[in-house]
Amino acid sequence: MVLTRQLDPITVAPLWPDSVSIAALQARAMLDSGKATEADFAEVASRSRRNALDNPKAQLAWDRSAEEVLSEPYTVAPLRRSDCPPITDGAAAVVLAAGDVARSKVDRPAWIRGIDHRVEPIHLGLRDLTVSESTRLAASKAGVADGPVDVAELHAPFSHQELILAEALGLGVDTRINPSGGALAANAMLTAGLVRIGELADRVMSGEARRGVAHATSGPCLQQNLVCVLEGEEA
Amino acid sequence: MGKERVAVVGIGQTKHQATRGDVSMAGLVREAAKRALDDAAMTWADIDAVVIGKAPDFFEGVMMPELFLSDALGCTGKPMFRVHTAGSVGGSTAIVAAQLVQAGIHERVLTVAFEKQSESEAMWALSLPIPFTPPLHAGAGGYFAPHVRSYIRRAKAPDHIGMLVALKDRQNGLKNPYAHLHEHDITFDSIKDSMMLWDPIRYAETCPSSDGACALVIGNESVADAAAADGRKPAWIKGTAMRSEPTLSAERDTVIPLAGALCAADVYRQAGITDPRRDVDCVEMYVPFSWFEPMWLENLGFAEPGEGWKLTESGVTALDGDLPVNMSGGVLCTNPIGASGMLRFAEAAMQVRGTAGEHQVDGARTAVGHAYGGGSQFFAMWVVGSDKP
Amino acid sequence: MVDIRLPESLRGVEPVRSVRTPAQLDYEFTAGDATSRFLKGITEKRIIGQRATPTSRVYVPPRGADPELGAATPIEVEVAQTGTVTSFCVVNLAFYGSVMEIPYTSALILLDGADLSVMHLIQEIPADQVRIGMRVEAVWRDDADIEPTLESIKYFRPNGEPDDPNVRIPGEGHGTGLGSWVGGVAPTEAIIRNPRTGEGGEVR
Amino acid sequence: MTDDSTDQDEILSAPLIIEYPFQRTTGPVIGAFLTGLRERVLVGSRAEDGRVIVPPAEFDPVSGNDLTELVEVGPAGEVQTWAWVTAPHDKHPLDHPFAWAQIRPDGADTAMLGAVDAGTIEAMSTGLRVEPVWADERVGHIDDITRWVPVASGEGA
Repeated sequence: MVLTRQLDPITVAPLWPDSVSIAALQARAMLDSGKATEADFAEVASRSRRNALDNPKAQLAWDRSAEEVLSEPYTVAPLRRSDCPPITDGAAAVVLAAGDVARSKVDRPAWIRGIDHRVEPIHLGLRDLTVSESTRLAASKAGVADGPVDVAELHAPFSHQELILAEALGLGVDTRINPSGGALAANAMLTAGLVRIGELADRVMSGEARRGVAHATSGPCLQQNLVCVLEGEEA
Repeated sequence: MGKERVAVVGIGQTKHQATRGDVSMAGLVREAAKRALDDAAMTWADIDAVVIGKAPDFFEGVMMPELFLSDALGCTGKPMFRVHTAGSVGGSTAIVAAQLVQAGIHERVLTVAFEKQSESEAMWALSLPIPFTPPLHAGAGGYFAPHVRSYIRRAKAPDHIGMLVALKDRQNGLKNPYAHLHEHDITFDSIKDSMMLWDPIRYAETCPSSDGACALVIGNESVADAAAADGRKPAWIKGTAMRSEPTLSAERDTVIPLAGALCAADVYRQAGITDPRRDVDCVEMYVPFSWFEPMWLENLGFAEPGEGWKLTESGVTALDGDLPVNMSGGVLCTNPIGASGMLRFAEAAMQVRGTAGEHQVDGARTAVGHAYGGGSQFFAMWVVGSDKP
Repeated sequence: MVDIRLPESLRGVEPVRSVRTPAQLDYEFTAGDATSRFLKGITEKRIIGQRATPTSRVYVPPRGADPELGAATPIEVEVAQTGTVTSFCVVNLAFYGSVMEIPYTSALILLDGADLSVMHLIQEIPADQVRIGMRVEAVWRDDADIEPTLESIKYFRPNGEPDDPNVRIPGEGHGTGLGSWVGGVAPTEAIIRNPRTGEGGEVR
Repeated sequence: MTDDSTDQDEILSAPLIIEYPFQRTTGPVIGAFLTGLRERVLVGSRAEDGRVIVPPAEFDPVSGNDLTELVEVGPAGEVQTWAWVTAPHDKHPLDHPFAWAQIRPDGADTAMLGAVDAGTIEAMSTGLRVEPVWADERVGHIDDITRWVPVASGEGA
């Protein structure tokens, strides 16, 4: 209910629309547009929690099929419980360093090759909820398309939002999305975006990924979005 | 890494009042932003990014208000950031905006800070009933009054210093058309006779609660050069610094906070100031309770420890003094909390641009803007000058 | 103010200029480990602080960390129930949500054995006679009313001891409370130093 | 944090309820929208590209300029997207299952949020025509619309 307080204080917030309901409006718009089905949402939910089994810091991890997810009752239709993030206590910290300092601290720094942050109107009526224009713009400024994306860590608190973001970022089938489980596995809201950057950086620093993209969001239905491209150096 | 030269090329503020009943929160913020754009001869489309500052969200009860204000500030499709460092936020916000230009990321950044205190009441928000804790804090005054008492004792300052500051700032405020308080009939005696709210702080020695906003347009060197060529003088930013310290530290000096002194030392080093008392022409500092003028004069190096009140008493800090302080009337005349720090930074810039009107200090070439926040735990300062660094 | 063109149906009617949008939010406040331990001591009428090392500063109430050292404070130390007023203010202002009768004296009290003052009430003495340096003692609620809250100490009162003329005003004369500028010396060489990072100048 | 042996049960917690009245000034544009609600009229603002935005935007979402022309829309409209709430929260406007919906009033180009009292999820659909139910006593507040209901077929078209 606290999140209702970030909506328009006069024309929307006094109605107390909760954050799941607001997200569900976006999910319905996705279904109506023909861009996705409830089964697609369930696939995201299933894969994310399965990926989270390998993430010791995840809050919610399990191995259930998309069919099992689809058999759940709606929480706020068309969203089911598994389409929604857990409520999480958590914190994250990232240390940044430049040039030689970074090289002196780690064998394979995760270099920030591009980072950008864009916002859209808060009023849902002013946006096409099935796309994320600000993510697309930020991705273009950050140079996501300048090279292959091995891994994407996307801050998509609701399953349908991953589909919107993947499209806005231009991700193809070669990109592994949310190997950590993403925000569906743990969503300490205002730090979940930083967690995405940290998760990606870990994979780049370990050599598991050569180049990847991390994303963070804020506001109702992906109002504001940050895109960060990280890249490792070949030895 | 080299920094780009940057300057303030547009300044705007609202008429500040207890209640701006004529405008919405968004309308208030825009009033300042539009004036800054007009001053910079720019439109919304010219701006690359927007940096918004305000104090706690509880004050207006809108969580992350930057999200709903993004429409009002022409942010669609642009980078928009929010900064929050309690009462110093207006200063910190301007510094973040300046750094986006200094780093070469953007050419023109609009920065806006505001508070619409009439929508709620800050004193309530600052005195939340925290479980397990006695409800002793009667707002900010109850927190700061013991520190003021410590200062008075340590500096052996006479009682009337606080009243002198209040009188000076209120009289300066009469020259500032945007100021909230215009107390034409204020006298030393009326201050002395005002109610002792948080002994040793009298009512007339405290700041008002204001609705208001302030905005700056910060541009890179070519933007500033173009403004200068067009007859609109830029205020060159010669140094910016922020420091913080823990509120509850046994090592802490609440009268002369270390973070404030380090912040000042850093910003003077950047600006090439070796003797602030000599090298600075005027100072706009964050004085919400009158006694903070002598305290900050010491903290920022304009006076030795224990000597700050003597500058006040001898008239050095008067508008026609040797080191004018709070030419605009300061926080004591106008306090839209989130904007209060930026108003200090803006006044410093106006002074070196020569656009401060009736409260202009003749020939001001180097000015300091200062803000602090929280329990004196956040500090932000900048030095601006009329000459290109 | 901008000129607004209204539709026919709204011309000539009294415009709405303000609106009340009340909000209530329910939180569960968690005290955390350090505060919970402290309050457990309070239920036994003991005041227990914490410190990081056997010689470092004693924090009362503890927050679980020493902010200067950046270290956890695992060592518990019981401090005295007497202390010295380091500063105070007399509140003459009623404010929303307060149950306090005005005027009241809210003081920073440095308990004997502690290094950080706590804020609490001073009573059993007229407000205008409270002094920096005054020695005070805790007055507890009746045993039956003791709860895990600092309010179980009703207030502090003078304990009859002579004032401490050397009372250490917070920060003064120890730690970093060195003041800042020394006459005529460039501020970049000022005698200020951060004990943890070494930032600043040399100790005088 | 200080000692791993700390019993989690000994960590104290207590309710913290924060409640404020928040008296907001509306400015002329949002004020006109609320005035309209009081008068049982919906108004939007006309953007520079001709679109009618409801609730009215004070500023053009593209150019950022002031918007000053207010026009009457609806009040009936069409559901653009919706979400079915099976278990309403006590702060929600209705105490039984209902739909949140983005509703585009006739004559408007954007949608506004409302609670649709449709009875069952089966009665909801994108494109459903709905109309506001006005409160008996209206003060100029978004709650002056108590809920939206489906327009009976043959009406309101």
